[in-house]
Amino acid sequence: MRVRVRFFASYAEAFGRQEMGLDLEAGASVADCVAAIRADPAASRLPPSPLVAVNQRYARPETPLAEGDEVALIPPVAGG
Amino acid sequence: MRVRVRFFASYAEAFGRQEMGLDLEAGASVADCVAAIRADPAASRLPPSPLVAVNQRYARPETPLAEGDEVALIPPVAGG
Amino acid sequence: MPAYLTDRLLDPTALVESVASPGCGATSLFLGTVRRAPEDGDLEGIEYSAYPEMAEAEFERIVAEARERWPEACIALRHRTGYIAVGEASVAIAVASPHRAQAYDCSRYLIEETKKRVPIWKKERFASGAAEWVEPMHV
Amino acid sequence: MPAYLTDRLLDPTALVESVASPGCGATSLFLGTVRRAPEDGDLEGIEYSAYPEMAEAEFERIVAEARERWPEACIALRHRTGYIAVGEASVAIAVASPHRAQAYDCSRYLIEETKKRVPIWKKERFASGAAEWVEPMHV
Repeated sequence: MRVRVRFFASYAEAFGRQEMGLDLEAGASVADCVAAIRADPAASRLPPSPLVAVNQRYARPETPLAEGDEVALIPPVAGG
Repeated sequence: MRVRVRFFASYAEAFGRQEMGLDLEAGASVADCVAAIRADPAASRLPPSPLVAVNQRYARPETPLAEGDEVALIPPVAGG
Repeated sequence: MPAYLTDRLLDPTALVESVASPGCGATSLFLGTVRRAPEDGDLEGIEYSAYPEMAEAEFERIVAEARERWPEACIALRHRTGYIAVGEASVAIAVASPHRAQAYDCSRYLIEETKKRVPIWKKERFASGAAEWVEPMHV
Repeated sequence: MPAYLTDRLLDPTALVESVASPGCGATSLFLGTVRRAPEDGDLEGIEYSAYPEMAEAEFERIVAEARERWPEACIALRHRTGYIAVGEASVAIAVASPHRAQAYDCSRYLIEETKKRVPIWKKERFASGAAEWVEPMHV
């Protein structure tokens, strides 16, 4: 299945892009998706357990993904 | 000695005036002053221990007064 | 003067600007407005009166206490007197400080002490022509 | 909509008016402004960026939680994005409620949750041309 991965702020700078498509095995979890993203050398910028949102909502590492999901890597937030 | 007594809000309405002069014995306290004010029939409107300010500051019943002091009877405050 | 009585409309933006400075990252503005609750019937507004000399002296004491507890806070406090219609503000308190906890806590302190201590009184005015002194319970 | 992102200047008076109603006697307005502390050197401003779809979804969730805790509160929340100069407001939260405790507590809840959860990021811009991401400690 294919998911859309989005990068923001310092992560977008580190990865040199704002999004990418990623092919994962059926039944893959958020943790599997993050592991796949780590194949990119730019991923050294990521903390051990980056915050992840799936479809605009914070998700846990074990959350299962579905075809077409939007997976966002969320740098430490600093609003306000 | 003579003090100036001031009335405000509901007390001013009850006493029908905003101030009066009052002669007290030397060494009189706030409590003595309130007792003297109670000679006025309108004083039935006063609670048992009305709030009193002397020279724009809250004062206790035992506070001694001096010639020329401004003694104010303060109805329950309701600012804000 | 950081705190005083006024007979003018209170202006939120002007008050916020009056306490701003580059070192302050948080501003809290509190507005107390004349309210008509369902049980208030045809209340139209409130007439505020004060013992002005003492009210301003008490404001000064309250602001001095607040500054001792929150030395970095910039404070502006205004209390209207005279007739104030339902929906209009009777009191406005602006506090700016480097961080937000100070601004919230200092603002809360100022309004609580104002309500407890400052010699100001309210007379409710109703459309019927009736008028009633507000007698708080915390006597 | 009670809460959204905007690239416009935040207007305190307009925000306060947007939550007013005759039954509300208390309004709390919180403004978070871009601050230059002594240790910030020649900081000129901050560039705010967001994950807009999620930021607005998260704002909606936060406002829904606040309404559950303070059902009588009227809420308006605005967060600016883009470049914001020192002294200008980045976030504004207005809460009106019948009584003041609700207004203060609800406002505080909204700003604390916003800072913890809403996907917004800051890049500091210095007069020297330098730029730095703000990395909060609560990762």
